[in-house]
Amino acid sequence: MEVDNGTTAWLLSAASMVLLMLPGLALFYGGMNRARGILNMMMMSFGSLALVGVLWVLYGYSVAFGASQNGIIGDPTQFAGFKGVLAETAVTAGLPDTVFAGFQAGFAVITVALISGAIADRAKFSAWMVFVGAWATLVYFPVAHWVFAFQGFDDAAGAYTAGGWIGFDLATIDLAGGTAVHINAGAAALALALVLGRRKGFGAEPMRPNNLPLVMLGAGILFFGWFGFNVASTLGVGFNSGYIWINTFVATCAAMLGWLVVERLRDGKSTSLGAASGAIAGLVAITPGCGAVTPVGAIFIGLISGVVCAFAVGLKYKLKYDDSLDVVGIHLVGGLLGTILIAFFASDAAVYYGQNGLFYGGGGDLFFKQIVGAIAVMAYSFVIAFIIGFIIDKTMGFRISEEDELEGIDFTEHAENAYELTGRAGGSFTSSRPTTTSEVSS
Amino acid sequence: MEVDNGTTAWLLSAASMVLLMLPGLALFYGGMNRARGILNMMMMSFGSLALVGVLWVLYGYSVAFGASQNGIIGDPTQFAGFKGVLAETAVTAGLPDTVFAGFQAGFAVITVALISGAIADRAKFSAWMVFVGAWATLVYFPVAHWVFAFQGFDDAAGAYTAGGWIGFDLATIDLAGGTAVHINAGAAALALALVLGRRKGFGAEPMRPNNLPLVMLGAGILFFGWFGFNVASTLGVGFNSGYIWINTFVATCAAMLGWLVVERLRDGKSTSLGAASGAIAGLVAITPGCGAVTPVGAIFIGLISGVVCAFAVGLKYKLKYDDSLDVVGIHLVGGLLGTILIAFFASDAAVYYGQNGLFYGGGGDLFFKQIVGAIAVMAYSFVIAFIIGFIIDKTMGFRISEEDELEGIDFTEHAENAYELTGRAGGSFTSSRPTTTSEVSS
Amino acid sequence: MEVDNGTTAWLLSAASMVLLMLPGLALFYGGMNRARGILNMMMMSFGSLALVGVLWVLYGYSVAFGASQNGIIGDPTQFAGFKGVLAETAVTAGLPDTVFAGFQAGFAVITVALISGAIADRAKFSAWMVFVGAWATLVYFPVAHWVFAFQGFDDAAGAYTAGGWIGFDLATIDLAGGTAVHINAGAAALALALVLGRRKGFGAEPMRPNNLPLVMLGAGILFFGWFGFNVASTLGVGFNSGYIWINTFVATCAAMLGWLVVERLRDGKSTSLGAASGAIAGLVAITPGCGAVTPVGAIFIGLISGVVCAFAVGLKYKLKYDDSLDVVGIHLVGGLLGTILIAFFASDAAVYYGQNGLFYGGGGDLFFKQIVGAIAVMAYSFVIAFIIGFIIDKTMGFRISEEDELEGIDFTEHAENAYELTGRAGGSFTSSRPTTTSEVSS
Amino acid sequence: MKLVTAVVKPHKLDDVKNALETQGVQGMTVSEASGYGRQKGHTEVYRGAEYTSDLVPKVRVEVLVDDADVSEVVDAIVRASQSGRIGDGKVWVSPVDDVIRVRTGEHGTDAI
Amino acid sequence: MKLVTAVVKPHKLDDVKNALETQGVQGMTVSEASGYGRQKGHTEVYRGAEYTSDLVPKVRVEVLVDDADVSEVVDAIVRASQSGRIGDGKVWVSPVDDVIRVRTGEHGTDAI
Amino acid sequence: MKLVTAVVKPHKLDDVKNALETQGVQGMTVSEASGYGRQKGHTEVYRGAEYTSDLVPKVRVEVLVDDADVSEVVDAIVRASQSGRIGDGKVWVSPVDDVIRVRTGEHGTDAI
Ligand SMILES: Nc1ncnc2c1ncn2[C@@H]1O[C@H](COP(=O)(O)OP(=O)(O)O)[C@@H](O)[C@H]1O
Ligand SMILES: Nc1ncnc2c1ncn2[C@@H]1O[C@H](COP(=O)(O)OP(=O)(O)O)[C@@H](O)[C@H]1O
Ligand SMILES: Nc1ncnc2c1ncn2[C@@H]1O[C@H](COP(=O)(O)OP(=O)(O)O)[C@@H](O)[C@H]1O
Repeated sequence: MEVDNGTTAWLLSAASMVLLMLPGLALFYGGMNRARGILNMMMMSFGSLALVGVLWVLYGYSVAFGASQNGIIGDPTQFAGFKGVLAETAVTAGLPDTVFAGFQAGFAVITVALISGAIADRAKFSAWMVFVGAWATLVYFPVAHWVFAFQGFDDAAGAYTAGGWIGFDLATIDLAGGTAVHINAGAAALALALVLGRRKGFGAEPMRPNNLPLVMLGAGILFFGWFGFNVASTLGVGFNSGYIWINTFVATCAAMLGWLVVERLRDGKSTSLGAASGAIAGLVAITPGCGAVTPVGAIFIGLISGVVCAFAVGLKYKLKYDDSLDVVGIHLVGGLLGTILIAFFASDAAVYYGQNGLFYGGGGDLFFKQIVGAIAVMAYSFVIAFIIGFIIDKTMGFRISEEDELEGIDFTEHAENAYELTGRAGGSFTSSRPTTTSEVSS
Repeated sequence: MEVDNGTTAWLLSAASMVLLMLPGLALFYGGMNRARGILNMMMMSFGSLALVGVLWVLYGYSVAFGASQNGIIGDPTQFAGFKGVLAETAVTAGLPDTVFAGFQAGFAVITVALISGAIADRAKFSAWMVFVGAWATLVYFPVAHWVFAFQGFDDAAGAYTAGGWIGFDLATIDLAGGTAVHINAGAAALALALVLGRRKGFGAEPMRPNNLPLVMLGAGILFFGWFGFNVASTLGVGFNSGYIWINTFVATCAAMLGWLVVERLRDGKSTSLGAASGAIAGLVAITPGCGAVTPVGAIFIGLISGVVCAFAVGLKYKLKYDDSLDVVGIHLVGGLLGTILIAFFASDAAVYYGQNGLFYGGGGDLFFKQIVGAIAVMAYSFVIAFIIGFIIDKTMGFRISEEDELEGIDFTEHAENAYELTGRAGGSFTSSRPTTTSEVSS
Repeated sequence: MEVDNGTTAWLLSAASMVLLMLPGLALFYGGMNRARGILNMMMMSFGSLALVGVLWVLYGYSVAFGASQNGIIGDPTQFAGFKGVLAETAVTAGLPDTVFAGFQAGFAVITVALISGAIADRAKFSAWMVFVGAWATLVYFPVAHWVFAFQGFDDAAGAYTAGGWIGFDLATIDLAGGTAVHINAGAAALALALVLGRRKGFGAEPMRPNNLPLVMLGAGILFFGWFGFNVASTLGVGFNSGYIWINTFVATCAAMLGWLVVERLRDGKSTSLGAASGAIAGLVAITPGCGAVTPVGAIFIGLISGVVCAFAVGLKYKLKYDDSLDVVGIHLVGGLLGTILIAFFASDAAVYYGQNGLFYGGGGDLFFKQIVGAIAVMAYSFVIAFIIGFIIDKTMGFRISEEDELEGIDFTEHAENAYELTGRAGGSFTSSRPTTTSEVSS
Repeated sequence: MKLVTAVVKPHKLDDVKNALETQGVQGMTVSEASGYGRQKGHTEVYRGAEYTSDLVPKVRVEVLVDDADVSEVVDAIVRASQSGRIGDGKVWVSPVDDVIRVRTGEHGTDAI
Repeated sequence: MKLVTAVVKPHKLDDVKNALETQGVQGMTVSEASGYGRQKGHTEVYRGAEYTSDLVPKVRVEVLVDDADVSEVVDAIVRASQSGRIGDGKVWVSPVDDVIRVRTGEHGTDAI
Repeated sequence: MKLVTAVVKPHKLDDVKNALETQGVQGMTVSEASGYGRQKGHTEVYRGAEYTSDLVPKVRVEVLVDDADVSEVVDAIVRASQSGRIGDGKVWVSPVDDVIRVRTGEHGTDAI
C-alpha cells in the first residue's frame, strides 16, 4: 500500500509530541513532590522511558501488535527486534508500520511512568526499575493489545477483521486509552501505594509541592502532547482530527473551570495546583471518548471530571493510602469517568464512532461494553501490579530505609540535591547540602 | 470539498503549537514577576485558557467566524455550541472547519492572557475572571471577526467574497494578528493598568524578576509556538509557508540583537531579560507582516522593533503607569510598529500579499490602511477594556487589599507559595512560608 | 516542481522542533552550571541564535548551500540575503527551498551554541559573540557544505549530481550531523577550553549543577526536537521516516540505560544528571547513522555511547582541561563513536542508505570513509577555533577578571541574578543579592 | 557594646532600615528566619485538607551598637515595626565583649 | 533572661517544637544553617569524581527564656533531638540584657 | 566560653574554614546573611532604570570557643578574610554561659 504523506507527516509530529509528555509528566510530578524527592520522582519517569523503550523494540511492540492470539495477546516473536516492521511494504491505511510503532512506543513509556506518582519519596530506584520491566511485560503490552490492536484491514470493507478482545471483539469505545492507559496505570498505582505503605508523616505534615511553576509547566507540556495522543489515535488526518482536537481542548478547559470552582466554594480559594490538576483530569476523562462525543458533550465530560476528581483526591486521607501525587484520584477516577460517561454522551454527530449514548437515544449495550472494558483492565492491572510489587518487596525490598527517607531520597538514592541556588556568592555552600570540599580526584 | 491531508497535518501541528504558547506565556510572565506573585500571574493565563476555551465553543467562534454582519460581527448563533462546524462537508480550501476553529481557539485564549502582564500582584482572581469573560466577548471575538474573517471562498476566483471590515473590506495587511492580537491586548493592558493603579512600591523598589531561567524558557516556548501562529495563518502549506517561517525566525534574531546592543550601549551590559524581551518584541512586530516582506525586510523590522521597544519599556517610569511586565512596551508598541512598518517594507517578492510598500515603490494607500486598522483596534479595545475594568472595580472591586498585596498575592488569593525548595532536610519548614503542622484532616 | 504538501507539513513542524532545541540546550547547560553563571550560560545560546540567525539570511545559507565550488564551499553570493531562494519555483523533491533553508537554520544556530558549554562562568559575553560570528563564518557554514550539500537533483536518476566533499564526493554516511554538528562543536569546545583555561577552583570545588530539574527538562526538550533534527533530515516523509524515528528513540533509551548502569556499578548510585547526559549521548551517537542501521543496531550504538561517554566525561579531571559541561565528553566522543560505529552496524535493511557495515558482511571502505570524514571535521574545527579564540584573547581578551569570576559572571556580565525566590514576604531582599533600594529613576 | 537583635515582619525591613539610618546607625546584618510567639499560626485549607501552620516568615536584623545608643536603637526599631497586632516581633539586647572590623583589624567601639 | 540557641538536625525540628510547647515555651525563632563538629562530613562520588563534603545542613532554634527556666528548656531540647549519633547538634546559653515585645513595647521578662 | 560570630564575604568561607581548622577549632555553624557597613551598596542600572542596592550578600560563621582561644580564633578569622577593602566584614565576641553537646549531654568546655 502506498504511504500517505499528509497522514505520515501528522503522525510523525504526533509521535514526537507524545514523547514530550514524558518530561512533561516528570515535571508535573516532580514539581508536585517535596523538594527532597523531586529528582527521584523525575528519574522514575526517565527510567521507565529508558527501559520500556528498549523492551518495546525487543518484544513489547510484538506482544501488543503482533498477530492476535484470540484477542488476548499478540504473537511475541513476530516483530521481535522489529523484524518484519522494517519492510517498505509494511504500510497500513497509508501509514508505515514503523511510524505506528513509534507513535505507540510513547503510550507504553508514559503509561508505566504514570504509576510512579503514587510512591513518592520511598521506593528504591532499582526496585522501581524491576517493577517497570515486569509490569510493562505482564500488564501494559497485553492490555495494549486488548484495547488498541485492530488487524487485518480489509480495504474493500474499510474495516478491520481481527484485534484485541476489548477494542475489537467487545467494541468498547476507547480511542486513546481511557482503559489501557489511565485506568491501567491508576489501578497499578493503587496497588503499589498499598504494597509500599505510607510515607513517614503522611497525614500529619503538609507535604506541599516544592515547585508549583514547574507543575504548571508540566501540565502545559502534557496538554500540548495530549493533542498528539488523542488526535493521532485515529491514525489518519481529516475531519475527525478536527473535532477530536476541539474535544480534547474544550474538555480540558471545562475541567479546569470545574476544579477551580470546587476549590473556590469549598476552600475559599482557587489554587494553581488545582488548575493544573483540573487540566489533567479533563484530559484523562476525554481520552477514551474524544472521538465519540460532540464539543458540547466534551464540555460536560470535562466539567464532571473536574468536579469529581477535585473531591476524589481527598479520598486518600480518609482511606489512608498514600497515593502521593494523586494518580488514583485523577487517572483511575478520571479514566473510569471518561470511559463510562461515553455511554451517556456519545453522539452520532461524532462520526468517527457514530454511536449514540443514553442521553442521545442510544441503548444500554454501550454502557455494558464500557463497564466491562473498564473493570477488566482495572482488575487485571491491580492484581498483577500487587503481585509484582509484593514479590519485589519480599525479595529485594521495595522501600528505602526510614533513615534514608528522612534524609531525603534524592540524596540517598541518587547522590544529588535538586537545587543549589545560592548564586552570586563565591562560596558554594548552601544550607541544603554540604559542598565545601577538601579535594577532588577522578 | 476534499480535505488536503498535508495542509490539515500542518494545521493540526500548528494549532497544538499555538496552545503551547499559553504555558510559555505563563512562564515568561511568571518568571518575570516578583516571587510573591508568580502563581497568580500564571493563573491569570491558565484561567483565561479555561474560560475563553469554553466560551469559544459556546459562542465565541460563532461571533468571530459566523456569517459576517456587515463586517462588524459574525452571526453569534450560527455555530453556537459548534453546531454546523461538525459537518463532514465543512471544509474550506482543503482544511476542515473544525481544524480552523481549533487553530483560532489558541489565538483567542492567548490574546486575553497577554493582558494579565500589566496587572501583576494586585488583581483579585475572581475579578480577573469576570474581566476575561467580558473582554473576550465584547472585544476579542468581534475584533477577530474584523481582522481574521474571510468568507465565501470562490473556488473559481480563488478569493474570498466577504469578511471583516479591517481584513477584508479595508484590506489592512495583518496576517497573524498585529492588530487583533497584540495591539488589542496591549491597549487593554494599558486600560487595566490605569484602572487598577500602581503596585505599592512601584518606582521605588526594584521588583526584579524572580526566576530568569523560566523567563528565557518561556520566551523559547513562545518562539516555537509562534511558528505555528504565523506560518499556519495562511491556512495552507507551500512556498509561502517557507518564507513566512524564515521571516518569523530572522526578525526574532534581529530584534534580540537590537535590544542587546541598546542595553550594552545604554546600561553597559546586555541582560537575559533583554534577550527574552527582544525576542518577543521581534515576534510581535513581524506577526502582521510575516507574509508581506522579504527576509531582509524582516531583519529591518526586527532590528527596529528591538531597539524601539528596548526604550519603550522605560516609558512607564516616566509616565507613572504600572504596566508591570511591559505588555504596553512590547505588545502595543511592537504591534503598532509591525503593523505600520508594513507600509514601508512590504515587497511583492513576498507573493502571499504581493504588494509593495513605500521603500519598494508602493503608494501611500497601504500606509493609510495600516494606520486605520491599527488605530481602530487600539481605540476600541482601550475604551471597552477601561469601561469593563471600571465597572468591575466599582462593583466587586478589582484590586486586593493593601495588606494582601504586602503579604503576597500567591498566598492570599491562591493559598500557595510557589517554591518550597528546602531539600534534603527532614523538617519541612521553609523561611518563606509556614509549614509545620499540628494535624491534617480531610 | 510541485510542492508536496505532506513533506512540507512535516518539514515545517520539524524545523520548528529543531529551533525549540535552542532553549532546550540553554536549559540543559544552564541548569548544569553553577548558579552564579546560569544566565550567562543561557545567554551564550540565545546570543548565538540571534547572531547566527541573521548571518544565515545574509550569507550563511549561501556559503553552505550555494552552488558547490569543488565541494569546498557554496557560492557565497548566490543566495545572499535569500535572493533566489524566494522564488516560487525553488522547490526540490517536493520541498520549497525556503523550508529547507529554515530547517537548516536551526542546525547552524544549535551547533554554535553547543560549544558554549565548555567555557562556563568565565568568558566575556562580547568576546563570545565575536567568536560566534567568526566560527560560524569560517567553520560551520563551510563544514555544513562539506557534509550536507547535495545539489542538482536528477529526477530521472533520482540522485544528486554534485555536493560537498564529505557527504557527496567521499560519501561518508552522516545523515543529521555526527560530523558537521557534534564533532564540529566538540572539537571547537576543546579548543576554547584550552584557550580560556580553567575556572578558579576547577578540580578542587564540586561545582555541582544548580538546578537539576531544569537539566532534565532541557534534555527532554532536546529529545523532542531531535526527532525533527534526525527524521526530517531525509527531507521527505515515508517509510524511512518511521525507522529513523524509532532508531533515534531507542538509541536514546539504550544510552540512558548504559550510563545509569555504569554509574550504579562504579559509583553505587544512578543520578539524574546521568540520565540526562546518557540521553544526550545516545542522541548524539545515533545522529549520523539513524538512517543506516536497524533498531537493534541502534540499541547497540546507544548502549556503547552511553557506557563510553559515562567514562569520557571524567577525562577532563585527568587531563586537566576545564570542559565545564562536558561538550567534549559527550558531543565530540559521542559524535566520533556514532560516526565510526556506522562502519560496523550499518545494515542494508535500513534502506535509506542500504549499505552493510563490517558486522553485516560489508567491507572496510565504509570504515575508511567514516574515519576520514570524522577526522577532517575534527581537525579543521579544532585548529580554526583555536586560532579564532587565541586572536580574540590577545586582542579584546576572552576571559573576565578573576574578581568578576568570584563575584559571579551573571552579575558582572549581565547585571542579573537568576533567582530572587524569597516569596511571600514584603521585603524584597534575598541573601543572594542586594535589592533594597533607595530610589529608582528611569 | 551590645548586639540588638530584632525579629520582625519581612515587609517592615525597609522601614526598620530607614529608621536605623536616621538614628545614625552605620551597619546591620539581615537574615531570613521564621518563628512564632503569641501569633500562633493559622489554619489553612489546601486540596481539601486542613493544616495548622505555626511558623511564620520573619526577618532577623542584627545591629552592633555602643552601650549608650542601645535604648535609642531599640526604640527606633520598635517604632518602625510596630503595627499593634500579634506577630509584630521581638527585640532583644545581648552583651558583646568585643567587635573587630576585618578590613582594618580595629577593635572595640571604633570597630562598630 | 537567657537566649538558648540549639543547632540540630533538620528532621528533629518538629520534635523540638513539640517538646518546647509541652514545656510551656511561648515562642521561638527558627532559621536554616549548616555546620560541622565531630561529624566531619563524608566522601561523595559524583560523575566519577570524589568529593569530601564538610558542611551538613542543620536548623537553628532560638528561644528566649526566664533565667529560672533555662535548664528545663535545655533538657527538653536535648531530649527531643538526641539520637546518640554524631551530628546530633549543639545547644548553648547566652545572657540577654533585655527583651522587648514590639507589639506592646513591654520590656523584660513580661516580653518573653 | 565565648561565641565568636563573623560576617564575611561569601567567597572567603573556604579560607576561613581552613584557617579555623589549622587553629584546631573543632566545629562551626554557617548561615547566609546580607548586610552593609561602610560598604554602602552601589548603583545598578537595569532595564533602563537605576537602583541603589544596599544589602550585600555575606556568610555568617559562628564558633564556640574556650575563653583562652578567643583572640587566636578571632585573629585567624580576620587574617583569612581580610582583603583591606570595605565590605570585608565584622567579627564580634559574646559571652556564653553554657554549651551542651546533644549527643552526650556533656556541659561546659568539654562540650565545645
Ligand atoms: N520566646 C521567644 N524566643 C525566641 N523568639 C521568639 C520568642 N517569642 C517570639 N519570638 C519571635 O518573635 C516573632 C514574633 O513574635 P509574636 O508572635 O509577635 O510574639 P509576641 O506577641 O509574643 O511577642 C516570632 O515569630 C518569633 O520569631
Ligand atoms: N565549636 C562549635 N561552634 C559552633 N557550632 C558548632 C561547634 N561544634 C559544633 N557546632 C554545630 O553543631 C552541629 C552538630 O555538631 P556535631 O557534629 O554533633 O558535633 P559534636 O558531636 O562535636 O557536638 C554542627 O553541625 C555545627 O553546626
Ligand atoms: N553595626 C553593625 N551591626 C551589625 N552588623 C554590621 C554592622 N556593621 C557592619 N556589619 C556587618 O558587617 C558586614 C561588612 O561590613 P563592612 O561593610 O565591611 O563594614 P565596616 O567596614 O564598617 O566594618 C556588613 O555587610 C554587615 O553584615
